[in-house]
Amino acid sequence: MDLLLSPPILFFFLGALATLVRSDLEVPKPVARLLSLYLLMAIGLYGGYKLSVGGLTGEALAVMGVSILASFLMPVVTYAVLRLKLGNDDAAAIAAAFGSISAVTFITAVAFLQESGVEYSGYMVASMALMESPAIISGVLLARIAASGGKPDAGGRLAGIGGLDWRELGREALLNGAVIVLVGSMAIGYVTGEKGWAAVSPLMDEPFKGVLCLFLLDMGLIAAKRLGDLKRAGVFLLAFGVVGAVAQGMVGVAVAWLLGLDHGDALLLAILFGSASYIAVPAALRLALPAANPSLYLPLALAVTFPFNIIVGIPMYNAILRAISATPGT
Amino acid sequence: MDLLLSPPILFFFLGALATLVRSDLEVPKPVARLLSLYLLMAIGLYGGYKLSVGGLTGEALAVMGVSILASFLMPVVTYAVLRLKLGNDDAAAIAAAFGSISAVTFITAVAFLQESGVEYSGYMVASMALMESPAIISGVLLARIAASGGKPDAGGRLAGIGGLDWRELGREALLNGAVIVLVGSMAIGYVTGEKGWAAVSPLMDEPFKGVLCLFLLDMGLIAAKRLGDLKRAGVFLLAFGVVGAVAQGMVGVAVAWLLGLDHGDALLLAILFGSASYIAVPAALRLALPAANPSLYLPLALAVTFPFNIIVGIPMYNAILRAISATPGT
Amino acid sequence: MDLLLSPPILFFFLGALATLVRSDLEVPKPVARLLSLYLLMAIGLYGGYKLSVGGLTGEALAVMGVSILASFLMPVVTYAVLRLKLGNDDAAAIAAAFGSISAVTFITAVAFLQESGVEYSGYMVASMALMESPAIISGVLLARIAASGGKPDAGGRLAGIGGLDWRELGREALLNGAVIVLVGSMAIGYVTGEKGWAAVSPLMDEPFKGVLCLFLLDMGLIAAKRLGDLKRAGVFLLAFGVVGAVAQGMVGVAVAWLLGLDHGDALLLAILFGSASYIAVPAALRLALPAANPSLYLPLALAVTFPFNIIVGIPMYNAILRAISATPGT
Amino acid sequence: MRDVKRIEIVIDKPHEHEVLNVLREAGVPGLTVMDVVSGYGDRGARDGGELSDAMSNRYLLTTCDADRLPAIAAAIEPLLLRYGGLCLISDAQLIRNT
Amino acid sequence: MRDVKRIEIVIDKPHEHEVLNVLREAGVPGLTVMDVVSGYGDRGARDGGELSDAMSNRYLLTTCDADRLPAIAAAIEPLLLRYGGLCLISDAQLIRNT
Amino acid sequence: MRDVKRIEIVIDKPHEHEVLNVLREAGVPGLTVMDVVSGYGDRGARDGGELSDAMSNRYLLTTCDADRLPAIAAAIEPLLLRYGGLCLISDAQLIRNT
Ligand SMILES: Nc1ncnc2c1ncn2[C@@H]1O[C@H](COP(=O)(O)O)[C@@H](O)[C@H]1O
Ligand SMILES: Nc1ncnc2c1ncn2[C@@H]1O[C@H](COP(=O)(O)O)[C@@H](O)[C@H]1O
Ligand SMILES: Nc1ncnc2c1ncn2[C@@H]1O[C@H](COP(=O)(O)O)[C@@H](O)[C@H]1O
Ligand code: NA
Ligand code: NA
Ligand code: NA
Repeated sequence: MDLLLSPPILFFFLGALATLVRSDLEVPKPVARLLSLYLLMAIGLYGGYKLSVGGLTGEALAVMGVSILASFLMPVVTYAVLRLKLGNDDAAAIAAAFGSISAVTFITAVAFLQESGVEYSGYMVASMALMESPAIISGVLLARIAASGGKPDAGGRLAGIGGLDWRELGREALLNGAVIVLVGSMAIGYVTGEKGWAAVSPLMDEPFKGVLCLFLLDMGLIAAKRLGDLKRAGVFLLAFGVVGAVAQGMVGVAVAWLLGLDHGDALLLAILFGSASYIAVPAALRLALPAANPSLYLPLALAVTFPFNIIVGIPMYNAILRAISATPGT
Repeated sequence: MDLLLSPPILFFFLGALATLVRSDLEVPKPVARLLSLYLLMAIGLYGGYKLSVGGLTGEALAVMGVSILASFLMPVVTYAVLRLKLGNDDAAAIAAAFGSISAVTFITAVAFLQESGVEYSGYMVASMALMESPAIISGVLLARIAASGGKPDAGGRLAGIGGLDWRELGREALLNGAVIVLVGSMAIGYVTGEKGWAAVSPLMDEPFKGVLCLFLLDMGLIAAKRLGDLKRAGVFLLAFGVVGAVAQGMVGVAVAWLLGLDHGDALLLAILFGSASYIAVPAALRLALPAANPSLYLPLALAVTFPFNIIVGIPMYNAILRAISATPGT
Repeated sequence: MDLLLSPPILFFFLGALATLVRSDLEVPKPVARLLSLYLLMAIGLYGGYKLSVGGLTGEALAVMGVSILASFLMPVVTYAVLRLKLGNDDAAAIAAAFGSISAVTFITAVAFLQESGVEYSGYMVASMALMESPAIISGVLLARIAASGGKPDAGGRLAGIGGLDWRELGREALLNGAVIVLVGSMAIGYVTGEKGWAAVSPLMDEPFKGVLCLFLLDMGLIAAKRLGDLKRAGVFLLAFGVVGAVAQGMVGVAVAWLLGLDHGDALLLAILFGSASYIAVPAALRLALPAANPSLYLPLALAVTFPFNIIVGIPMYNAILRAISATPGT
Repeated sequence: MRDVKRIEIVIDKPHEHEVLNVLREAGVPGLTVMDVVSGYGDRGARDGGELSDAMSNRYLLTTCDADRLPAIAAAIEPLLLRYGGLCLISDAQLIRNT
Repeated sequence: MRDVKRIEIVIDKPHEHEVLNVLREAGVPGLTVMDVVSGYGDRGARDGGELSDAMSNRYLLTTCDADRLPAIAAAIEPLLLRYGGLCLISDAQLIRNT
Repeated sequence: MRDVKRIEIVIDKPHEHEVLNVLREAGVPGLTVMDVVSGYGDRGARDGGELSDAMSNRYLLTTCDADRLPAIAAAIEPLLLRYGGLCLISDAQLIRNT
């Protein structure tokens, strides 16, 4: 309940309300861009700084490795499920969005942890950064292989990947602006360590939650505007936006349990697994999977899964993880 | 004199100067929008937080009630005065702008109080929020009733209000972006209280005066640009921009005295009564009173009354209120 | 090495990298404008405040006087050198850009000093402000005089300056937005002193380095985009962008030594002399020297001299000045 | 390539919504909205909407088949009469995916 | 004044790059790019790119001589077929410094 | 509906002021200014004005009656010759409140 009554979430509701009552309130595009740039830089710098303090331990490397793997493999399963009702490209695109992560959801979870006074590790930010891109590549490969009917192509290589421009795909998946800023800021935070963080924290740390309020106000405005698109999505897809997300989130809970992660890290892993990208992945997919309909995967991630996660998901995973860790014998 | 030498006011002068010497200095529109969004959120959150601490006392409710009433009734008087020289719609529109409030003027007065170390109550922010809209409704009703010649219409209802789309008028008056942000932020500040304020104050409190500098720089640029429009306004209207404003401000002084308000609250009430809206009300009036000429009411509020208030009005009401409270027997 | 590993410089590299790998990362124009407005206001306010504390000493006046002179005279020499290879207008324009200063380079040097714990004087900011414009006037006069072939005109006045619209030239050189904000903020910082600075420093002081990170990220994006323009510039001009800048910077070192400036002030003087304007001067030259090709002077200052200065120049002048002051007998 | 009528409209931003509704009802096949920095006309100067949308304009671009033009023009005209603004119609050829 | 063809294109921002390349290769003498606030067409609504460019448009304006039009139209058409968007061609007269 | 000439101009932002003055003196009945994100022409690439207006463009749209066109074109041409930029003229029909 604490989270629901925190300013960022309430500003999200305010934004959504403003759209629903058809207010003329709007956050200009360049401001939205500035706010998301700020949030990515801030979380990246902080994650890098914490990593520089905590070091690349075995646990860190394990979590980061598992995260990459999950981003790459989860789409295979969700694709299979989505193909029950959707065309090839749309299924692959949605699978990619859900295999990847939502940085804003992650950041909201971080704010939740901070308010609860719970610590988390720098490598969780690294895991977030590492999970952005593999799902894109995975989704594109799935779409390609399926389109080719699974038959190996002339060169004898794996089906459908013959003509693939790997270089271009890599560029679209890895060099997206959001990925660059996040990874770059983490690297800078790591390299400049304690001293660097001290220099930038008056901008990047203290005002963080206030900026999140501004950004979630805008997210509310935008997400509510996309609700209309969902009419065409159908009940199956809407259900997937919640059930599919939770299923992935529970995989995250399980993985966190297996790895013996602390509560904060476990919650963040659940949120990474269970969140879907509506910024970086759609931008990349327009190029990498032009035949997929952005009016499906974008509103689903933005107007269903994102609100679900920040309103229900975060406290839910929190409660589940608390319950698990309270169970004797774990 | 203190106020005149404070950075925000000096930046207003700098902006006006830049326009007058035809410098190419400009603050891009999205930045102006961000700054005013920030100021509304900041003052709203702070007001809500203070209200959550101070509680809804009898005094609070009295001031808020009187404020709503004043916003609704003052336009009736000013409309009558303005009709001496102006057409129906223009008189109603100007009456509405002056019955409503200028949030930036209020915020400048708040900064003045802070510098003087004088306290003020959270319910003054609530009063500001409550005064934005009634004047709009009042102005529209005045224009309607007058246009119908005061004759009751077919349905026997009050003259001219027969065909009125109340729902639409309510929407335009109450759901304006500025109103939504202000009221919403107040509600959020109220609900999240001490803890919420602690989370957002590094963005919403400390940098506040600096942001006000940036915004007033832009207000100077913009207000000076509107000076040209005033040529067509004529001496009567220019005089009204000052004399009418002061008259309303003195009503505020009187009401504050009757209610026995503390110095800070009294000053803010005078400024609320004596200021005129150039953001929320014009935006609403373009829809609610499309026949009124925005090139009259907007420049008057923006380029006459606003500069007058922040340069002369605030210190003047301050001095008057000090003199009154120094008078023996009060 | 310290500077290279500071967050602002690393964000410059990140931005340049993003452009070079053709990422879609971009900082919207209004945001770039806001950031540079902020930086100018912040450095201006701080300089003015420090000046109000330190007072206009003889040393202050001497440095300021020499700075104006340098801005006016250095272009005469560089113009002569540039004429070896360039046309009249282009030589004059580049001479003007290099005679003037780069505020962002200065600010980066200030951040470098702060990190090293070295003090600097408020009048160095004044010197920066004073150096912006004279070079523009100097460049225009050079172009005019040369174009007229050095022959005195009808009125017997100095060659080529006969038909000159001094008023217009003064306006273009002195009333440029960047100059207005810098000079105005300095004046406001000076007038409001200690109290004014206390009011604005939560915005203008503490977050400063963080904002510089954001701005240098964008500078990296933009500078790298301009690299293409340099192909047409030729080796002579590229060399001038470094060698000419260093030559001017060494003049600054010499002047600082002659005036016996402290280390911090000496470094800033070297950077002022050795940096070239890519914001204020180009904006003014498009009007004052329309025949000069902006695709030469702008990329040279932006994509050659600026990166050189923040990466190599600042630490280099720092080392030279340390070496000089360590020399016995000085 | 197909002959169409190119329609561009400048309208006060507060009334953009109404024009969009009218055009949508008139069945234009698509629409592009752009920002206006400033402008002037019979009703004086317009700004870029720095403080509010009250004095700012929007630019709309749309197309229609020649035979639909009279209906669309008739639908827009009353709005222009009431609110001011501008509507320019010209001939163009369309390349589209349909 | 010289008769030219005026070409305006609305294309999804992610594909702007490709259209620019095609136009450049087709040898258009110059080009102007403007921002699109919103729009809709066959493929639904487009936004102003608040979160990412994924659903936002760009507006391109260029010109060519009448005899170059067929080649340019042929170069653009496949892109519009693949990605959606709009291309309008009209007659204009050009005043230029050349 | 009335036949008019539609005039659109792309000019370096630093010189926008002069063009506006010329047009105003030439008596155009109204004008709409829009932002340019980027562009290129004979004088190389233009940007969106991130750092300063030095290398950025503006887009102006105006109209005039056919008989006023020669005077207006003559007034604009010298500016385009001096500063570069583009002026396109086409035929259009105007719907207005006047
Ligand atoms: N002749 C014109 N050419 C271009 N734009 C115009 C013209 N007339 C009006 N406008 C635009 O339409 C807006 C409203 O025009 P008006 O209703 O005449 O004040 C102006 O602010 C301009 O942006
Ligand atoms: N008839 C039209 N008139 C103006 N703009 C259009 C038109 N059709 C499409 N557009 C623009 O082109 C974009 C893509 O169109 P579409 O591919 O049909 O979805 C839309 O979002 C509009 O901005
Ligand atoms: N043929 C053209 N079509 C569209 N825009 C053009 C054209 N030529 C020039 N422009 C625009 O006008 C600006 C100046 O052109 P120029 O003077 O040729 O460099 C360019 O940056 C473009 O924005
Ligand atoms: Na995920
Ligand atoms: Na009032
Ligand atoms: Na210099």
